[in-house]
Amino acid sequence: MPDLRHLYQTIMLENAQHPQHSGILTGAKVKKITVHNPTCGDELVLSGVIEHSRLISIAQHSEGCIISRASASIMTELVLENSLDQIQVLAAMFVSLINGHNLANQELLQQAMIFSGVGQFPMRTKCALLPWQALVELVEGDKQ
Amino acid sequence: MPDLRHLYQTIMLENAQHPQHSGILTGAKVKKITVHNPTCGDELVLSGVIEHSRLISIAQHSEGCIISRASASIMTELVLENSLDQIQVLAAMFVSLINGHNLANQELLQQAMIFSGVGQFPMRTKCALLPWQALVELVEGDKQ
Amino acid sequence: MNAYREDFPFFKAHPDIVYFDNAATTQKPATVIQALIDYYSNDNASVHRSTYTLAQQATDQYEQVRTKVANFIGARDANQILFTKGTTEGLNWIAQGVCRHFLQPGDEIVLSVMEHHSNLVVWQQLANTLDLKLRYIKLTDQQTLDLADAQQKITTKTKVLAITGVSNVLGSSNPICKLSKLIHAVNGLLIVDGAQMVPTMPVDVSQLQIDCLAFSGHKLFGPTGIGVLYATPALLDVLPPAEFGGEMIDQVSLTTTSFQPAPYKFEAGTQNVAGVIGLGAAIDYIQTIGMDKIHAEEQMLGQYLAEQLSNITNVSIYGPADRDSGIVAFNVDQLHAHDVATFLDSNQICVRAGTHCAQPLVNMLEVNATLRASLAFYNSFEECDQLVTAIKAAKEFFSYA
Amino acid sequence: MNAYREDFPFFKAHPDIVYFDNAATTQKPATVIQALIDYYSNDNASVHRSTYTLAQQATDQYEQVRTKVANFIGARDANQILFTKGTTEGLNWIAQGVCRHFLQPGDEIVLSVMEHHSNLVVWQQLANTLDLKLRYIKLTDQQTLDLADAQQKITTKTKVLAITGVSNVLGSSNPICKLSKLIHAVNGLLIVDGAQMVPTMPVDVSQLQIDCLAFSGHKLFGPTGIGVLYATPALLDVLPPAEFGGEMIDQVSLTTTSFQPAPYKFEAGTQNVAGVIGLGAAIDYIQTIGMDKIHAEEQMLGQYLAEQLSNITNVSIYGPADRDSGIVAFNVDQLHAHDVATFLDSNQICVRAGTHCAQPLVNMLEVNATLRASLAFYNSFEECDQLVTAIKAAKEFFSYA
Ligand SMILES: Cc1ncc(COP(=O)(O)O)c(C=O)c1O
Ligand SMILES: Cc1ncc(COP(=O)(O)O)c(C=O)c1O
Repeated sequence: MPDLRHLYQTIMLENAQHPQHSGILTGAKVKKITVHNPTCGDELVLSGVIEHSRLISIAQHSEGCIISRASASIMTELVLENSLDQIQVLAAMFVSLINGHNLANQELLQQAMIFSGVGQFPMRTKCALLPWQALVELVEGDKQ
Repeated sequence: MPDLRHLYQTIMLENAQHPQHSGILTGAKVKKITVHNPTCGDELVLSGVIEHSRLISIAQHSEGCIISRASASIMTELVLENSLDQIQVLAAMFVSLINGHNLANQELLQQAMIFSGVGQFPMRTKCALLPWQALVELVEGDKQ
Repeated sequence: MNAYREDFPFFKAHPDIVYFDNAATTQKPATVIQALIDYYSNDNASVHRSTYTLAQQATDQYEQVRTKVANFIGARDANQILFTKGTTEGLNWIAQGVCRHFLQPGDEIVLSVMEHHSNLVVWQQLANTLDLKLRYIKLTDQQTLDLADAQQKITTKTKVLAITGVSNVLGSSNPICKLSKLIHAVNGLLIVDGAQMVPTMPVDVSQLQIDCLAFSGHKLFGPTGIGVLYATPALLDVLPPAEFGGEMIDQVSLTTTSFQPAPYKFEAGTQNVAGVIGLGAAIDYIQTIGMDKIHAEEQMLGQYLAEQLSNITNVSIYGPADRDSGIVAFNVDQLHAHDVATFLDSNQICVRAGTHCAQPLVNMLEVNATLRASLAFYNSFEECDQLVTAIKAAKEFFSYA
Repeated sequence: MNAYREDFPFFKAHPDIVYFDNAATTQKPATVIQALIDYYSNDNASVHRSTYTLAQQATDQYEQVRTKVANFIGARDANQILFTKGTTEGLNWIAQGVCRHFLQPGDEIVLSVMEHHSNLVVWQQLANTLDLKLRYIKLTDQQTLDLADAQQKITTKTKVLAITGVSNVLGSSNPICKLSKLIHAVNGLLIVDGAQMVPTMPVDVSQLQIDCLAFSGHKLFGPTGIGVLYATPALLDVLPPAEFGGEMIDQVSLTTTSFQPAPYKFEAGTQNVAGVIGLGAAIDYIQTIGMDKIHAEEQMLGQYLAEQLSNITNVSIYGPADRDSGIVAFNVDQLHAHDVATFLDSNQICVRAGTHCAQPLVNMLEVNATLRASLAFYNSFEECDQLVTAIKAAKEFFSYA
């Protein structure tokens, strides 16, 4: 079994403890997606506002493990103000990262690179991916 | 595997080839029972007339293997003119015989004793028992 | 170390693993594995259908296990034992059969809030389709079944009480004898989910007057893919088969079919013969120990573990204070069950984290998930201590953030 | 002797047995038995539900077999592969699902008269309950499927054609490709009973445009208690699960439930994990030989046996003259199949006698029962000769009366 310190890096623990963009947005323009992980009972509510194909506002409310909470926190910070096209690229890159592939432009993922160790814990990959799954659902309707 | 000559004795083969009491009785007083063996598709029609708790007439029509045909033939000859009480005793004895038990008054079974070898061929016991199963059904309604 | 461990090849292959996931599935003694090898190497032939000697021997072996199972659970007659794929299939068959053939719209079915999804979802689906009413027996403050509530919920409208013998989360056993009296007083059926009960304590269906009992081989130290459904002759006679196919048939024409009597009418198609043989070997094995002994060992282990865990600060334990099995669910405050489970895994300790296929119960405990250590008689006090040490280390590890 | 025989422990245990009952169940190569031993001795853990490493490895092994099965039958996606108890269960699930959710009273289902009870009784029962109409494709004088009759019976009213790929009595294969065009031309579903076809010839569901295919592991040199149901995504998306329980669930409350997507929504409760692993090993084994080779060998053996038997006076052979599998049904005039089978058994030859779970077909052949020798690639010409010699001896023995 790989070293746990490689999985649970300090930035991850910090983000889980002090999540960024925490909460649920309200308002007429807000889109809201709820996803969950049936094996562990975790739930995540992602809310955002999209205007002119750009994510102009986002918040996440995450009840889950360190990995999923940290992933939600880091993701929201990373994707805010991005265009929907950019978001889809990032989401695809993140999935590749978790699946253990080498990434060409890994700097684009910024802090989300700390999840590179999760692939070695296959039972936990769902946790890291859950917020991104919600994000893809959130932006999907608004892309042609 | 035990010797087949012990199973297929000459009397059995003769009875299968030239069955006694062959046919189907007709008439108002006739009771008719049809039984079959689902694994092999065999069918037996037993018809009889019971009066004053006595089997006064019987016939069998058997489509089946040597063992079941011979059993039907020998059974009908044995039980004709017997009282229903006697028939139930004989049926119980025959079941014991097939199950490999030692019988006290085995002479009562007369020729049916040739089925003593069938117990060593468990997959064939149903064949020998089929006519007796029909007989028990036939007499059951008439006994209090 | 526990001497029984020697009997299990899995523990030879993994001498250092602490296997605490026995409520999910148990390990298999060498005799069970050997029975499978022997069956496939020597005896494999078509059961019931063919007439040659080998097939007869396979059929005899198969039917002998039916008798063995009947004796094991105190059934009067081997023909009351049906072989299934597992608890889930058995409960589905009986729920479908009973709801579709005995119940009328408005009839009530009583369950408990601690049911596993296998004894909940099927009733829920049928209740919705057939307009039946589900009522749930609550828990007491001590997280035991609330018998006063049971008395309230079981009324003359109640046709079925379907309840687990032992909760796979709380680890507690339900008072089947008392419940049997309650439900039979209103002429209802008692259906028991024995998935966790049968492997941990002696069960006598005749004495407890259980109408149906379902359990799984793989949780009883036997093979996967085999289970048992026990039912009373009254039910088996009238319930129609759940599946149709070979072997269950009496006669078929292009337009009509008649069926064999139970148990055969329920066993459509070729059965899991090796699974049945392996289940027989599992029952032989546990009977060399004795269910009383197994129950005593597992109770003791469960009690010890619960006490040791409760001595750790900020650990919450679920279920009643008196343990009746080796199942202990718990949580570490502030830590998510999955993170702790990953930490334990890195220490070679296998426990389960999540909702344990009992989402309503876990929600009622007001958590998203719990950890669950489930011990079998082959586990040991030393292993409990290892878990306790590892939990303390986990607290340290994660607080270090 | 056939060199493949070496791979099968059963034949080491019984060097003199002529095993000609492969259509009922096949023997298992050592690699399949070893896969079971390895699984239970090293890898046994809860699949899908637990998060520790061992459970992950068991889950991976289990899911890899799904992919292996998909590749083996030419399915586009592993998620189209559901694990079942066997052919019978697969056909029951699909028949129940399709009839209850797609069909209207008056709709027609076309079967053939050569169907095994597993692909007949369930349709018959549903047709009676739901007021559907069953139509049967006849045989030609050569005892092959009557394609002209098929063209007549398959009309715009036909919603389903459910037919066996290879008859378990006649040994002939049906022209699935042509039938696929016929039924799809009227927008009906093609459901194929692959119990005998998949073990004897290459099958590509995508190329043949089969909508559903069911088969059994135990007839494919794999373990008992495991089978496969393949179906198109269109069907799997809309069909409801046949059973409810653990693992298939997305979310459950006391009153509602949502399900996982296919294949999981159909796999309720703990599955036959060891059975799946063993099935994977069986597919690995037969792929080292190749299905084309297996088909050629079995065709050749069937052809040889049929010719040798037909040279005996007073032996009737059923099925078409060109054999397409190792299955040869026959009778000896004046002798009952069961008596001959007992005689053969005393000569260590295992054949089946009876109606082979195909009573309508056997009645159509105007006999009560037949003998059936069913050969696999591990059988040999010498064994065929042994059977021929024994049949001659049987005639002698019984005529001696
Ligand atoms: C053509 C055919 N269909 C279906 C079945 C049923 O298979 P199983 O008994 O494995 O479910 C069989 C074998 O018995 C068969 O030969
Ligand atoms: C209480 C209870 N009921 C039912 C089941 C379902 O058993 P299986 O998955 O073997 O069908 C389980 C185990 O998962 C259980 O713990």
